[in-house]
Amino acid sequence: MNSTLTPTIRIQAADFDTAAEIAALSRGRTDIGAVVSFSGICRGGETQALTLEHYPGMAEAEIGRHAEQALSRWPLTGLTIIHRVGRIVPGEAIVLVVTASAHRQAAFHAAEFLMDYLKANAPFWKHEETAQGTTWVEAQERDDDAAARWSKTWHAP
Amino acid sequence: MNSTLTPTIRIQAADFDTAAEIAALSRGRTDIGAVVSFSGICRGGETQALTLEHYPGMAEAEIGRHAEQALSRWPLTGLTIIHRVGRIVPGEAIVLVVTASAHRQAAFHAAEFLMDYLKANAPFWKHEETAQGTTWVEAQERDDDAAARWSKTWHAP
Amino acid sequence: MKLKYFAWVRERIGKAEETVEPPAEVATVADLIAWLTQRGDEYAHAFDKPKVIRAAIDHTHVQANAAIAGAREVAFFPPMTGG
Amino acid sequence: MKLKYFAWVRERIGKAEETVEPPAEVATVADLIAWLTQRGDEYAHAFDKPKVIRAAIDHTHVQANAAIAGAREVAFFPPMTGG
Repeated sequence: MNSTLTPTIRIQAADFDTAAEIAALSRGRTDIGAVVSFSGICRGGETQALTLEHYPGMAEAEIGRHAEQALSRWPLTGLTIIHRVGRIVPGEAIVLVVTASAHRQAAFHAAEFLMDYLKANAPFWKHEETAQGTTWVEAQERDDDAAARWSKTWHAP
Repeated sequence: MNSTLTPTIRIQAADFDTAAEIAALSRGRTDIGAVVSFSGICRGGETQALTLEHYPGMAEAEIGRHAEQALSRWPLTGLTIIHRVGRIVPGEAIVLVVTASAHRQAAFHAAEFLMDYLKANAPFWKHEETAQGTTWVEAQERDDDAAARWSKTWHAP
Repeated sequence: MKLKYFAWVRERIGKAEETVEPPAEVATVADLIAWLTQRGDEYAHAFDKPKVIRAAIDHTHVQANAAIAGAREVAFFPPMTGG
Repeated sequence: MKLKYFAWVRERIGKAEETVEPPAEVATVADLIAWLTQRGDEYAHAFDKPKVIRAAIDHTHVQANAAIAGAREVAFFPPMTGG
């Protein structure tokens, strides 16, 4: 249904400009009624830095598959997904999802679906630096649960 | 639970800078894990322009009440709501909601709740200009339904 | 008591606000609509589908059976279309 | 067949990738894990809780009972923590 829309997907070490990405998706368009952006940000507290490792090739493929699912499920007019890798300090963004649609609920639900799926399925791993040393961040079971709730109501066409 | 957080609420004729509003909510903070923004944009097609009328005093009060509900229901660390009034042309933003939280689902759900409530309850009315003349935009029953679904699971403390 | 009108309710009545002193038997918002409807064609036109009309007392949404006693400002308007 | 390891699986095994030629009776991902475990303490350590380990064949998530016949690249890693 949105087979003509090519999502923007980037995996990069460099920080990104959330505002520019939102603007790029909506600039000069008059068919967009709603733009939703999600920014995942590195929190501080115990964490001094995170280093993100990824599986090159599979990460792009997995995000691409989720993007195609979102496009087949909701009538999106724009989709951008950016995931950073490498060392990230508190306050910096880790991930960005921007969805555009004629309708607000499509934009909201597609963004939430993509974040739940990326958390549970995209091959990235966080290594955390604290004052006590470094450790691999453990996966949260609730992330699997969050991703699973979408499949209850959806079946591939 | 968030009684110390004062949301930013503005009703204004002037356009706003989505990027600056997002940045203002997260700049210099390291306790924010997720920022969700929703921009409602004037669509084109038949529409040549929208003029938004509002009920001064009640609009601020109603948005303020919804903001307090959102703050009591989700652990937000930041909240901005901007609603424009006056004449708006296709491609321009009408409304902006930005939510920040330690957790992504809180940020998503609070933003979606606020948009559903604003659509159904905030005293704003859209007057539409088309090539055929001008007319008041009719309310969509689905907007009432969208707002009602939140009250099924929520009871005031 | 101040009355305020918005959107096409305002257009049909031909004014944005006015001050009225309804008689004591006008107790509810529904009574007030019925009383206003008697005042002229413009009101009858504005309130010809009373179920569509939304009301607020002192900046808070109310139902048609809400009492108007003590109200400083009652507003009438169509369903909201903001957001 | 190329094997790839990520995060603490990579750290425990001490390498990011290698090329292996398992015998024909190694048919599934679970077989492959069992076969690797015999190769040394570093593999036994990496796979000491096999239920925790996730696997992918040619960039697609698979279950432990997936057949590895024809696979160009099999990857092992802990549960993902991106996003």
